[in-house]
Amino acid sequence: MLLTRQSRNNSIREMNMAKRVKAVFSKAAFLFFMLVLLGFRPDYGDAIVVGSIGEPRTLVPILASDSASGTICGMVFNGLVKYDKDLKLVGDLAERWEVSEDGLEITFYLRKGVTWHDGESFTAKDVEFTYKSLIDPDVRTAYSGDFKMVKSLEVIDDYRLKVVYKEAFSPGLSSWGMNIMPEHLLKSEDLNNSKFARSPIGTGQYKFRLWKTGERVELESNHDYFEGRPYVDRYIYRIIPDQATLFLELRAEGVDYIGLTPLQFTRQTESRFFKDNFQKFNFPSFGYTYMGYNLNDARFKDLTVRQAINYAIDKDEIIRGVLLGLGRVATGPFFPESWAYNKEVKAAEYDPDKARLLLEKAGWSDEDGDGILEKDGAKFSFTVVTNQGNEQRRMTAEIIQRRLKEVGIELKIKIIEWSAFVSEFIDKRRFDAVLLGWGLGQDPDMYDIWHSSKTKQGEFNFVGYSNSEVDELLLAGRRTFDQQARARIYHRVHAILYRDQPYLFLYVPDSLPIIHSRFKGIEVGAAGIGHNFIEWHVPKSEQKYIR
Amino acid sequence: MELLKVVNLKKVFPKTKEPAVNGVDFSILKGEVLGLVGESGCGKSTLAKCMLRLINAQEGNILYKDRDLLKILPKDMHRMRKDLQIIFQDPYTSLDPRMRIGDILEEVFIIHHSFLRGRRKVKVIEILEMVGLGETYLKRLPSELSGGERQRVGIARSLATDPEFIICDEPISSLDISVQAQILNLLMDLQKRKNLTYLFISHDLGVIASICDRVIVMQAGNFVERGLCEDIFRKPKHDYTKNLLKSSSLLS
Amino acid sequence: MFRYIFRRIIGLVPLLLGITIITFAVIHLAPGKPTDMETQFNPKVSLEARERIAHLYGLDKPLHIQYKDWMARLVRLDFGTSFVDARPVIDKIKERIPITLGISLASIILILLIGVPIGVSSAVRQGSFYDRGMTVFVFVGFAIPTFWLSLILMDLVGVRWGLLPVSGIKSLEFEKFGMLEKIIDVARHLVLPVFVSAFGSLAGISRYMRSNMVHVLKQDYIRTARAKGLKEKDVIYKHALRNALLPVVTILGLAVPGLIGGSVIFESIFSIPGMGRLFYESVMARDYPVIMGVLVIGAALTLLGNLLADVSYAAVDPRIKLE
Amino acid sequence: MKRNRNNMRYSLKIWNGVNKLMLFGALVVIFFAMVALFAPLIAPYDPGRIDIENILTGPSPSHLLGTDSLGRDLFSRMVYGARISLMVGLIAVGIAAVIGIFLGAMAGYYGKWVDVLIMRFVDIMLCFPTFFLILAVIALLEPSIVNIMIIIGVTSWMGVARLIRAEILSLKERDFIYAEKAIGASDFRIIVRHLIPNAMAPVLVNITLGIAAAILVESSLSFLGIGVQPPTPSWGNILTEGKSVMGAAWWMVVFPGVAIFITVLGYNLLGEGIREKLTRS
Amino acid sequence: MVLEIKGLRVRYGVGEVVRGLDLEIAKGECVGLVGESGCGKTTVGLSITRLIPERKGTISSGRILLEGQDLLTLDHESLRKVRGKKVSYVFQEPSSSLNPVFTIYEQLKEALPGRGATDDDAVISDLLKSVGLAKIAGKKNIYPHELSGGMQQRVMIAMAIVPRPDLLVLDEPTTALDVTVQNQILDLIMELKNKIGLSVLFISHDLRTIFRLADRVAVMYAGRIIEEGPRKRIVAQPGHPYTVGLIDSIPSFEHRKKRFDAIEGRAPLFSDLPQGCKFHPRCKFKIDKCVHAEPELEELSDGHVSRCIRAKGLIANGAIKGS
Repeated sequence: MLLTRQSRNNSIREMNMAKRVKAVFSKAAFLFFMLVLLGFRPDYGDAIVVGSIGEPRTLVPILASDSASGTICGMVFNGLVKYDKDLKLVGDLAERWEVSEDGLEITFYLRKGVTWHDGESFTAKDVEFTYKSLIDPDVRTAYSGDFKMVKSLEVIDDYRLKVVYKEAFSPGLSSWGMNIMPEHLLKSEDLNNSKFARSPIGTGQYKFRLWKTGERVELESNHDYFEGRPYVDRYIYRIIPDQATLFLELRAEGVDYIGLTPLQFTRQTESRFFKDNFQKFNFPSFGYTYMGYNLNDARFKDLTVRQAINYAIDKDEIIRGVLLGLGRVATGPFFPESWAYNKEVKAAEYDPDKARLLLEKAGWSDEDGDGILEKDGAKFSFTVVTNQGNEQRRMTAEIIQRRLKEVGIELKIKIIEWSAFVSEFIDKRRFDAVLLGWGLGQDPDMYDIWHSSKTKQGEFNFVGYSNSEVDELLLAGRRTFDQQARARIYHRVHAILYRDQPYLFLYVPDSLPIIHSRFKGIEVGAAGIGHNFIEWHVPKSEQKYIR
Repeated sequence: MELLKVVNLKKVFPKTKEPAVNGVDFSILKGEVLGLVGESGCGKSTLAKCMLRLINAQEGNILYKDRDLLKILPKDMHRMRKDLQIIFQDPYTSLDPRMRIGDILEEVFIIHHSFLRGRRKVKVIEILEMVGLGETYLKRLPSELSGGERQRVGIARSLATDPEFIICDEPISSLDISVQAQILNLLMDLQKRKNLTYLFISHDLGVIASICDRVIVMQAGNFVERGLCEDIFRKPKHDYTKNLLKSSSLLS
Repeated sequence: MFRYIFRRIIGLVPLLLGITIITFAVIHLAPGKPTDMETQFNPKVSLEARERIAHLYGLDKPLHIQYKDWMARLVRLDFGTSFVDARPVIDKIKERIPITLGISLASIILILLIGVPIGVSSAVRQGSFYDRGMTVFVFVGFAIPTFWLSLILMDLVGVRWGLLPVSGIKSLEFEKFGMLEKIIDVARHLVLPVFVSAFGSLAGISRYMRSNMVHVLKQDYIRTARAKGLKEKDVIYKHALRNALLPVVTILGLAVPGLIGGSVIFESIFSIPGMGRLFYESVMARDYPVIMGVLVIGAALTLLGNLLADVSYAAVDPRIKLE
Repeated sequence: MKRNRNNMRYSLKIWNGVNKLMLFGALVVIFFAMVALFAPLIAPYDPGRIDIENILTGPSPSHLLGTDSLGRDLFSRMVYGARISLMVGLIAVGIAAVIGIFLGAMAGYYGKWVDVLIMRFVDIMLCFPTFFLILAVIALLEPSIVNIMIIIGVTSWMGVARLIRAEILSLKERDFIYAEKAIGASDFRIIVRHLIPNAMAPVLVNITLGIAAAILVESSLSFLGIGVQPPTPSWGNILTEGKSVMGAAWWMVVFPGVAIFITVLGYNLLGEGIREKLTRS
Repeated sequence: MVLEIKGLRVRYGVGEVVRGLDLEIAKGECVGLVGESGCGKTTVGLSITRLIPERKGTISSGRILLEGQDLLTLDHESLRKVRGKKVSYVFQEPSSSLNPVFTIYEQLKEALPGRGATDDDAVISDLLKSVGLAKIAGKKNIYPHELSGGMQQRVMIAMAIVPRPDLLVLDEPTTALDVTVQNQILDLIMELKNKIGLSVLFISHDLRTIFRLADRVAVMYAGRIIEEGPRKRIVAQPGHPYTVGLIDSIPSFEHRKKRFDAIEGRAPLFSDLPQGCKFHPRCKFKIDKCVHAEPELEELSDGHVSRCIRAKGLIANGAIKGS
């Protein structure tokens, strides 16, 4: 549950490159299947050049808060658990785990025979060290939140450990997707500024090779990875800060894998050149865009006004205009493919007349005939604020502006540089409405955004939403581990939120990756295409970068 | 009767070490034409500019109408300036190249708030005619005038406030000989008609001899000799004056 | 001479101090805090966590204390560590200077090699068709928006014709190249950026050179030289050119800050890890230590550049004595 | 009267000798000024009218220059953009000129510590990369058009200040300034009516070139996302928007780019022509 | 005859500055060409070796014979051989006639006829001694700005006489100097002329210096010579009202005049010349005939001619007489 900008939260990337979700089939079954299909084992070799506009900040996983660092850490490290193709939690460094009846204890059984890239073996001490670093106040990590709920962590033996929580905390399980760090290398290091940040040693499928600041980060395949050696020998993360240049490099085949904009996807990659040399995918991304109202503002306190606005805005038009059709209408703060998403909640049809009716019922009428509604003297004119550098949000605001004008509401647009926007407008609640987006994690827990206690300055319920039933449900959702029970809870939350309209939910944009056609074995799952990166391979004849 | 007295006037420019004007004393009598002669760089012009407080002197005082011009307040000085005027040497830089002749002259009346707007135009034409120019010059720019004509405008400007005393700082040095003669005649006529007092500065002994009563010879910031023209030119005492006379006399 | 230089350098210190104070004040007054980048609304980061991080950076201390700490470290040439990736500021800058310096130097040399001759030849043939043609040519360079030209060239030369790499400064196989191949590779990457930056500043130097030359050719000593019966070639390229070239020396001095300033625009377009981008990204991230580091170095170089311009002018023009 | 006639003939002779480049420059400047002035009359559509049906359509009879990524008519946006871009140029340079002339005149006329203080301040201002000043101020005040103009103005006055100071240092030794003092003119009058008008010639050249530069700066700021903010159109932000659709919509890149190029070229040639005229007279 | 100028016409943008001028200079003779500013005298001097800047003016017709060779028909290369060898110049402004960035030694070396002769140093130091600059004779690193106006002019004279030219053209050599220094320079010129037997064309607006130096005097007005003759004759009995007016305007302290018999009006503009005798609008003795046609030069006595139809009459009845 993150506010997107260009980057997302620690685990999932908007551009879906490498995901840490691994194939659900057991290793042997998969190989057998491939052998039958191709009659031989896929070839090793070649390199994949991933193009991105962001430069990673640090490769110490618990400090990596930007998307670029997260992607690379995902390749170099493993967590205890991970999400599979269908968004189900499966074991990674942990073979399996048991949760006590009262949900207070989780015991992890670690995989044996796993080694760090420097040959040291992976043990529970590494997990304990990672946990200690996460809760250490002097470490500049942003992920300490979930681990504060842990009462104690006990190493039973090298391959078993037990985590005891202060109270039942179901999101806790997914928090153990956090990358585990090598205790033998970092125990005496000051994590905030250690050399490790630029030359990490992990357990993951790729080993770190080099980092040329501002140019590229290069990883090479880990031949003794516990899930088998990845087919692609080298993973090159190339930094190209300008969108236009990135696309030029794609056309010049200087990069193999980038995320396309809707326009590039629909208009600029339909040529023969792209058809022959590239393959395109589109699937819902982990995030949604919304317009949040400042609920302390008298005008937006009134639910009928919010519902009127919901009817006044044609979300399909926005998707056709801004996303060129590559996205779907959002009806709530949940990932559409996730089990927590309530399919019964239907988006309201675009109905400006009903909107005008509702506005009249709410006491707004155009007294002076200037096309803008008034109520006891005050004009219905408000300003929506959004951050700079995001084309899609700017265009969305301009379309909303036009639609609201037709129902008599004047909307002004104000665009602010990111950092100033966060500290001067969001934190200080100095806004009528904001146009932003939240990134979604795999776990549906959204306590920090919707719980009424989270409205202090700098906290995320900045719209000031409070609904006692939702508060209850959110707490309940955190306490039970049973997915069916949690699903029922979050479906109910979804329905209430759509009825209450604290946000004008707008759209869930599609992720639009494009990959060079020489890479075979790419598979689209619920969580995108990153989950089986280890199976991607390039036939010998088509290999481009030979060692 | 003594019109103006200069006492121990001293001026040092920051850059050069020795003083440009090294503590000189002299006085000017009403109605006379006092000559000041010396080679370029001897401090003649600097002395002139100090006397009218166009540049600030380090020491000394200028006594005029029993006031010391160097010490009085700027607004009093403003009123005194009406009576004391100056004409400059280079006709090409003494007039603002951007302004029409009429405006240059009208500037004086504007600054001293003399005459109402309508009257000023007539007054400007009057002083133009006084220096031998006419109404046709009102709309012209300095670049359209000859050297002589420009110098006449300079003279007209100095007459605008009906002054009592005018410093002529090498008024004719950069003019052709025939034009020099015209301007000298004009200055002499004006002196008689308006009973003006002149301090006439020049490096040309011939000119000084022609129009001045008394003369001071200046060298490197100091006065080396002074007296009536006849005495100085016939029996020069100081050898610098002798050298000056020898150089210019050979030419005749 | 050296006494003058020494005195001027002493004079720079208060100026530099003034700059650091102004910079410190401006960036701290600017809204937005470095911790924003760190957390950017990650729900896992509670408010209290963000205060803790702010404390770690020492941001909660009053401004003047922060400035004092910073100055104390500056004296020991320790610019502190970046908020963004905790690396020493010096390393982050040292990493970037060579590439920006390289491009700037290459561009300045190109500008001088082309700009000065254009200026001189236009002055000698003043008013001719050639003169007018050159005027238009150099102004075309100045008038085209940098990133517009860059994108068109990259698309044309890089993608369509495939003659030159599109962006970046090294190709992926760089490590495997021999010495000579490495040089050629970097050179091929820099052809477009250097051309674009040089083409843009051609107007400045050639117009300046032309007006100098026109002025010098009107001087009396040129007529004397002709009267002496010297060949026209000597009159122009010996007597006139030396006088006209004098002021060019000051331009070199004033171009010093540009050497490491870099331009964020064409560095972003050509994905060059230069000082321009570093500076832009650190200002956006409110990475105070890096901003201060780049600015102080930039300011010091600018002041030294001015001094260098004055001293070199005095060295070249005998009439000027450094008092 | 005879003398006036030949002056007339003399000036006529100058006119047809004027170099054609300056003529071209003047024509371009006037043309775009007209376009900017009569924008509402020229623009066929409201620049803000969104039309989702025909997004990024090429030049067609109904849309002379095609449409942008929100289906808005590019021709109308370019026309209104002309008004914004030129306004940014003119006002920014105006501000720079006023500050520059005032400080330059003070430094040049009064000298001593006034001169040292002002010139040191100029040195300090020159130490900051212009872009940083612009960004710092933008971060303080949001990037509205007025702020952009102020910012570009406030960070580009140093050139004019130095020019004016140099001119006044040489002018104030001229005799006609002493003459003004002799007739009792006040310092203020001397500076405003005599020194500055005579020092304006080179400044005028600097101003025309400054307008061209300001238009380019605005387009660079838009590139970095801190220029004139949408939905207000400016050539800079239209070009930047064009950059991101370059492959699919050539007209979104070509027309704004050419407009900026021609205008900046025009101002430069005009400025150069004026400089040539001044040095020759 | 060293120099013969026949029917010289020179056109400047605005009109004909020299309107048919004939002048002869015999071997070892010093001819003074006098006229007020703007009468075209400098143009005559410059046109001898075609030093008039092309853009400013062009020689429309006439012939300039140096030792019988017409300089106007020479191609550029051979004309160059004449400049600084057979004809050399000394101009008015010494301060700007020397190249500020080259040493005196270098600029003198350039003027030496046999370039590269071994004993350059000796030749140059003798040269400097011969013009009264013994003090700096040996030094090689002296720049023009280190010398006074008088010394700079001496260097120019040295530079002009070193090739032993057939003709030395002096254009207002002393106007920019102080009276005392003026004297020394004039003495130096007289001494060198006699010692080397130079033929000299001395151009000035100041009658006093002309009368002191010139053997014969030619008075120019509005682009043509209006009177010419031996100095003694003209001083004793001027043959043209303009010359008389000039002589009367000379202020001298020997015989002081309270008022001058000045010439009224101002010199005519070339773009707007009056009909007939160009002086008639300012002439006291004007009659109708003067307005119709411009008179030719008429012989008054051997070698003394005047372009005034009433000359003989006015002399006869004593209307115009010497001072």
